[in-house]
Amino acid sequence: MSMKHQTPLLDELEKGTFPSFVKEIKRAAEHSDYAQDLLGLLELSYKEKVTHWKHGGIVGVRGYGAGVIGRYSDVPDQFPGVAHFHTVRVNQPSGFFYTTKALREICDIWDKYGSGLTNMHGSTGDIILLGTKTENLEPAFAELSSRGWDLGGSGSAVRTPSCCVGAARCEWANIDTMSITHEITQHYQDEMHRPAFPYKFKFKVAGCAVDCIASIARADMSIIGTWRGDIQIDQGEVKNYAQGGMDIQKEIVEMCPTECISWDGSELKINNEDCNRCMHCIAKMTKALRPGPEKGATILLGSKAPIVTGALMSWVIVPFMKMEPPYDELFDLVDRIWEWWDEHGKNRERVGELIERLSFTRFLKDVGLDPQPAMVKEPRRDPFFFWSEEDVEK
Amino acid sequence: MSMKHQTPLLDELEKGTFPSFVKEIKRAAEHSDYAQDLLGLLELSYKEKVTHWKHGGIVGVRGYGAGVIGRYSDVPDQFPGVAHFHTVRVNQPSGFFYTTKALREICDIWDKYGSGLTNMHGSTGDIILLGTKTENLEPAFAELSSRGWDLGGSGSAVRTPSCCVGAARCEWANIDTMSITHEITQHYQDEMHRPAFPYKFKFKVAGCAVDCIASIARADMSIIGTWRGDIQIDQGEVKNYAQGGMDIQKEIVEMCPTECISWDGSELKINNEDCNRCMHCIAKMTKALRPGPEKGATILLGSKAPIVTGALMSWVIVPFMKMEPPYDELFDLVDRIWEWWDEHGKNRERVGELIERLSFTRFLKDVGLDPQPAMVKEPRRDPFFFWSEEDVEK
Amino acid sequence: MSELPQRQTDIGPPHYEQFLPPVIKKNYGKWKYHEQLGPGHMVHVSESGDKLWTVRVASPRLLSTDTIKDICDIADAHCDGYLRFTTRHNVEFMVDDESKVEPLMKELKDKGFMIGGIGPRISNVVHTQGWVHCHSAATDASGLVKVLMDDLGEYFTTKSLPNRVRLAVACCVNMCGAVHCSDIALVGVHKTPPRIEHDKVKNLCEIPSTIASCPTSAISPDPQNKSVKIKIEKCMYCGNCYSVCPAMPIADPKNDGIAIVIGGKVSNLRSNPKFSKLAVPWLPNTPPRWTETVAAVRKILETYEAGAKKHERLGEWVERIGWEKFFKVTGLEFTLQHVDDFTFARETWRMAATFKW
Amino acid sequence: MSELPQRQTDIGPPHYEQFLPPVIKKNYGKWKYHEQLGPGHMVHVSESGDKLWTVRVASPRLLSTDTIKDICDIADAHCDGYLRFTTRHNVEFMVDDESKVEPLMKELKDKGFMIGGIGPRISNVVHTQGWVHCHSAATDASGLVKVLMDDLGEYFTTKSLPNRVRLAVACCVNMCGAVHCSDIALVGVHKTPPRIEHDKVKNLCEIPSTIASCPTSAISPDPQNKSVKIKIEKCMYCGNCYSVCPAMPIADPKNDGIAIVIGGKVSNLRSNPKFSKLAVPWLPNTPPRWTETVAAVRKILETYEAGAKKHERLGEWVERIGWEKFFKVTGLEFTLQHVDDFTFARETWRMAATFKW
Ligand code: SRM
Ligand code: SRM
Ligand code: SRM
Ligand code: SRM
Ligand code: SF4
Ligand code: SF4
Ligand code: SF4
Ligand code: SF4
Ligand code: SF4
Ligand code: SF4
Ligand code: SF4
Ligand code: SF4
Repeated sequence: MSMKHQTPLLDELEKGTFPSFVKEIKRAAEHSDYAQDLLGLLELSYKEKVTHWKHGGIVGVRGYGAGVIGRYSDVPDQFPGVAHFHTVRVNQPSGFFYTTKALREICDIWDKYGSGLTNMHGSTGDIILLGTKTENLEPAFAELSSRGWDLGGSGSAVRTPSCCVGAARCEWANIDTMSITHEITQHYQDEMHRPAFPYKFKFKVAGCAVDCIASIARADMSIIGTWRGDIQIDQGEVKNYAQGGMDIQKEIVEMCPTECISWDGSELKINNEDCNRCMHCIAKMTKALRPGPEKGATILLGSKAPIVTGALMSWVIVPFMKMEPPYDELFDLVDRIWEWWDEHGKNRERVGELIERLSFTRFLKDVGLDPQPAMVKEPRRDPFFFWSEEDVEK
Repeated sequence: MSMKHQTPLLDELEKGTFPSFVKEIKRAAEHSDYAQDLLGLLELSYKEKVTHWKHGGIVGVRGYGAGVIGRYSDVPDQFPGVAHFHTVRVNQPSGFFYTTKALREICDIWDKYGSGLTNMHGSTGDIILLGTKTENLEPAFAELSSRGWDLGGSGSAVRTPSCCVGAARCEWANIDTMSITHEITQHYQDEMHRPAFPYKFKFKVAGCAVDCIASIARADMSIIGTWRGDIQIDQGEVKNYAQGGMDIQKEIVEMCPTECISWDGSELKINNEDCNRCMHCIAKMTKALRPGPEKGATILLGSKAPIVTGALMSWVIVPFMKMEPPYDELFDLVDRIWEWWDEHGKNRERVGELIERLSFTRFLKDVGLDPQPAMVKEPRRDPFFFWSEEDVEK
Repeated sequence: MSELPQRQTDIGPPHYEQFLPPVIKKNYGKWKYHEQLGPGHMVHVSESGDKLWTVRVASPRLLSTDTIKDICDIADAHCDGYLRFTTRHNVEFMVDDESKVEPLMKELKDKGFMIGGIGPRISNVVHTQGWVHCHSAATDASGLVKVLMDDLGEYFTTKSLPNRVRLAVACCVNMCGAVHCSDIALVGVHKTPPRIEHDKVKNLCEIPSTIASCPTSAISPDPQNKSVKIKIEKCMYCGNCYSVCPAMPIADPKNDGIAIVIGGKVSNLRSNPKFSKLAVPWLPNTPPRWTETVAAVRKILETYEAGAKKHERLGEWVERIGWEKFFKVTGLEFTLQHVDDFTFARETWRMAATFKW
Repeated sequence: MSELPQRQTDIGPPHYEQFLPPVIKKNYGKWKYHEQLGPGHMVHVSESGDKLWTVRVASPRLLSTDTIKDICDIADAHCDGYLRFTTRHNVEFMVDDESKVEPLMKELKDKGFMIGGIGPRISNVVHTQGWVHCHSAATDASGLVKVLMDDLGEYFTTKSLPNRVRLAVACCVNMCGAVHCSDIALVGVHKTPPRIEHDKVKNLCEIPSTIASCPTSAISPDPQNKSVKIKIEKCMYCGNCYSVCPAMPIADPKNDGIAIVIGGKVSNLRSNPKFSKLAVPWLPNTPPRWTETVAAVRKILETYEAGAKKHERLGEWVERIGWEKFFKVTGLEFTLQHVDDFTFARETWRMAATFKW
């Protein structure tokens, strides 16, 4: 197919060394009307410096309230191929591993029912199938689901959980991120597909405090692997690093945030009581140092983007939880949190915002978590605090 | 005089090594009825664990709205000597220096017209003459003022400015704290004696960032001396410190917050461009290091105690101001700030709280101060900000 | 369309196990250490002695099925039909024998793939939909990523930096990317308030939730018009009202632009995770190649590269030298917009007499 | 009372110059360095070669005119009739010749004055009125100072610490002392809400400002009683309503108590000035000797003394080891009250995966 629209501005983005998304759209346009008109519409945006999409309407597949982002152009007459241009969010497998067979199958379905364009992956983690019309949603879903694929989350629902590669290819994974993510996803299928929350709820799971999935910034619940017990040291390997040119004093000792490492040129010592498990020394000397023996996760709550009162990062609500299937302790906690959020949350209020509004102490009390210093960077400043009936002498 | 009241609890506080305030009251009680009944009333408080003072009424000296804290007992029948027990705040001389002659004069006046009890000094800085009755206020004031003393501030007024000892006895004073304090006090006599502000306004002046007057915590305007230019080093004296047993690496180099000092055992080097003038190195090696040549002050605004929305420390509003008599630039700035506070402040709203409510950017714009990075620890996080008409293309 | 297969619901994603290369399945949870072998390849070594080589290539994330199939061809030829994507949208090819690495890398190079992104360098840019798919976009995302990475490509393929520098792009302040905790991030911003289309508000918008959507309480009811009104001097153009009420469009081609925020991180290494902070409040929105924005990012990056200690993240460097120094060494202007006046502003004021000249 | 002299107004305080000892007047602004000679005396040396010796003694601050006159006697005998007070209420005697130091110190000791407070030790306690003069006091101030300093006196007169430890006492949360930025401070707190005396509210209180005084918006109008009402679960017993409206007494002998806040500082040395943070939310109010409170302060102080590096202030030590460790090493209990739920609470939550076990 030759290109339907002139795209002098977009063509500028075929130049340069980084792979070009314009080339991708043009490749799809070879066989897709959607892609042809997407080029035209996008060129118009580049020219006018304004989006040409309208607010999405409610579209989806039967029985689900989530998984499809409705999208309509505001210039449908000019670009009928993208008059509808809905996105289908397909729940990725944990860890983003694929066989080529599986990927090809998805591609074939999308060539047949959609634009032939994707995002691998969306920021939340889904396989984003980019652009189709309303009537294709059901058949596309039938083809996908019959081959074992399901939709991810959207709207006021559990959003598609995602995780770092973890135990599959990383020596630092303290928890089985892929298993946990899979089990959470399976456990909350209903909550993912049928939005019934005050707002969205995201899970992200990282195997350690390196947080390669950015869970602390982007998940209402961030599950981050950690350990108790002493960092394991292989002194021989430490020496190898030193001989290999690493300046252990500068790069390790002086960069340890808790000043708990010492190195006398032949032995590396760690005062584990003072270690806060930041992962710096381990990451820099992976052959020599390994996380301690007792594995589990720190559970953090609340992160989100800035709207409405400012960005939040998740903060500690459970310092240490064992993480073994069937993960009942986790699910039980999540259920208690949701119940509380459900009861008190306003429309479009994330759980972190609710806690900000009602107070962390109230949350801890209501959800039944014991206050611990690990939950705060520092205690309150101003001596204004509440007491309960039982604290008061009558 | 023998003691009128039994004070078994207070007597416990005559024991121990630290000078006893109970002994002081008892000494005064030798010749003062106020002090006699104060002992009784205080013993009652110690017994009942509750204060026996009522909210003060409006009492004062003619023509002034400030300088006297009215105080009445809630058990006047039991302790008639302290039925009235008003405090007179006498404005201390800058730096708290006295001649014995002057002090004796004040003591004599207070023996005559008051309880014979004082606080040397109040937290704000005043000489506190503790306790007299309403009818003694005028005569006490006549005696004091005729001898060159005036009252300090109270209520919604300028409060008695105070300062560290500064140039009088300190090698680090970058500004003449005592002169500045005296001139501010004289300049704003009317604003101090006749409350007309939304709330109190305090000045405190420190000669350097050591801040021996705690200005950054306790003054609506904190004036803190500082310098531009290089710290002056006497390398010989540095060596003397080293020889005297100072571990320069540990105590100085590693404690410099900006990591701008180095020491090779014979020469101390400071990268002055990176120095933030924290005063640590100078304070610890006063013979070897001296502040740089160009002297002035950083002006900070806003500190106060926690009521209502939480404690504030003052923050930078003018990074550097020359400080030479007649201090016109300072007075001009203060006038602009007060005008703005006066226009926008609510009743009982400190200037720091007002800025918190209306925003620092609004304050800067309205008062005519240019934004500078020195005013903030860090720029804003969330990209939510305002533009003016002139920034926008029509 | 022919016969459709039987749809299923609530089955969730396929189990990941079926997608794991055999060497991974065997050594799952047994990895001992890894070594970085180059800007785009590394090896992981298992307790069992097994090894896994990974080669990483850049992806524009917006992929045609054709390109995905090309990728699959390579994985079929070299990796027994397995591959993965990273959390930053790169593609990873994995092999279980050292001899397979060179041929794999050769084919990838020959086919024009950009190998790199591992270790202390720039990896792919986390980003969002932009004009490709979102009604809310103040700028495009894919285009910005492209021009940024065209300029900074050498930091992906070869050059190293003191530490990783994570870039992100979000097309509006909803920030679907990881902008708020990135080393350097771009975000599309507005500079003018929404326009209220009173006739449409009635039908399209729920008034109470529209009012509640405004972070600054700038919106109030306008009963006369059965609509809302905006107190213009309170509006800081976040567009959240437009998210909730389509009758309040805020896009303004002349004044929409790009803000740069910097110094964020999510890892816990050394220092705690950090929010990004404002470096440049507004640059003009200049597709297709946004030269002003690209230049500003490069300037910040190079100043970091020159000034930071080994292992120091960008935000760690800035905090060490201080923000006042950051503005000095980068030459970026400090404006009224940099001074926080949002919810937690107070915590950003300099409550200390210490700063650098 | 006899003839009164002519009153004057708005003359301000006397000029300080007339109160300066000649050696100070001569060397004003010319001091070069100082040396600490002991826990309570030091010498300042001028560019001119002149020297000034200072001897510092403790004062209870609440002084009778008799004691002031005693002090004057000493200053007359040794210091040519000059003396000063410090910003922390100590008394300083100054002499211009080394030979005068010993006799001065001897007389001070003989008369029972406590010499000390200079350098890295505990100096006097900044404090407030308490039951001696204030209607707002939840506890006494002078008494607490006395029992604290009786216990810790050796840190004033002899023993040194890693750095200065600034103590403060405030009898209510108005915090007229420097409590909010002190190394260790006590503050009188309430634990029960105010009681509203409806009949008095009418006459004594302005309703709108009473309502506005409440930090948590717990107070609302009660039109029926021409008074106000309090939403009890919102009240955190700050007593600010009582400051504004005398008809809302909050004192409660059974439940008023003492909170300990720690780790604040005002100096800029090394680290920025810091707010104090809550260490102990409540200890019983037990005059006359408040043994629980004294014991808790000593515990905190001794743990600091044992753990801090030289020159480290208490707050710097706590921040280095981390608050979780602080609670561990002191054995103090961490309670719900420690978790901030006031205005800027969010900034105190642990937004990181790093903490110590
Ligand atoms: C597709 C995706 C961006 C992408 O290109 O990757 C996306 C796209 C949209 N996001 Fe998002 N968000 C996407 C990940 C995120 C993330 C990142 C994450 O999940 O890790 C965030 C930040 C974290 C967070 O949740 O706060 C994010 C924060 C938002 C927000 C702000 C929410 C807030 O509470 O502050 C909105 C606004 C809203 O919900 O109305 C939003 C709203 C939207 C909407 C639905 C627009 C809207 O206002 O209705 C966008 C649809 C665009 C379209 O037409 O396709 N999106 N959104 C991401 C989802 C793909 C996937 O399922 O994998
Ligand atoms: C593949 C991936 C996980 C995945 O499930 O996909 C991954 C994999 C590894 N990361 Fe990561 N990280 C991955 C995203 C991240 C993220 C998340 C993000 O960028 O959104 C972060 C947090 C960034 C941040 O803090 O803002 C991240 C911060 C790190 C760090 C910490 C760097 C630091 O000092 O702050 C290390 C440790 C190191 O290398 O010293 C690390 C180390 C590693 C190691 C060495 C772990 C291991 O032993 O296998 C892996 C090597 C690859 C490499 O050097 O890139 N990885 N890594 C992700 C690759 C993304 C990409 O394509 O570039
Ligand atoms: C006399 C006095 C000033 C005055 O005008 O009265 C004063 C005088 C000196 N101070 Fe101070 N400071 C005085 C209150 C303060 C205060 C204010 C306060 O406590 O409310 C502070 C701030 C405390 C804080 O940060 O919370 C203060 C923090 C310092 C420091 C900083 C210590 C630190 O490392 O944080 C030094 C420097 C040093 O010694 O290294 C210092 C050093 C000094 C020097 C050495 C300055 C000099 O060269 O003369 C003086 C020696 C006396 C000494 O060692 O106590 N002075 N000093 C005050 C004595 C009060 C008292 O009776 O104890
Ligand atoms: C006498 C003194 C305490 C002392 O024993 O030294 C004092 C005593 C009172 N202060 Fe204060 N304040 C005194 C210094 C302070 C300071 C410290 C300072 O000025 O350096 C502060 C903290 C800094 C600040 O200004 O925020 C302070 C913060 C307060 C507050 C809280 C104000 C706020 O905005 O948060 C109040 C409450 C009020 O204004 O209603 C207050 C109110 C009071 C009142 C008037 C009680 C009241 O609610 O009406 C007290 C009268 C007690 C009495 O009967 O004598 N006092 N007050 C201090 C003044 C002596 C002097 O003039 O030298
Ligand atoms: S988060 Fe930790 S476990 Fe997961 S991939 Fe990164 S380094 Fe490995
Ligand atoms: S993990 Fe972090 S805190 Fe612990 S020893 Fe290593 S560098 Fe130090
Ligand atoms: S604040 Fe500075 S100038 Fe003033 S007394 Fe303290 S050290 Fe000296
Ligand atoms: S004054 Fe402070 S910042 Fe400057 S060199 Fe000395 S210790 Fe370093
Ligand atoms: S960042 Fe804004 S414009 Fe971009 S995809 Fe998300 S909601 Fe849409
Ligand atoms: S753009 Fe944002 S600030 Fe402006 S009116 Fe809309 S919601 Fe309020
Ligand atoms: S702290 Fe409270 S009780 Fe004590 S003097 Fe100040 S206002 Fe009165
Ligand atoms: S005590 Fe404080 S919180 Fe309670 S009602 Fe009064 S002002 Fe409000």
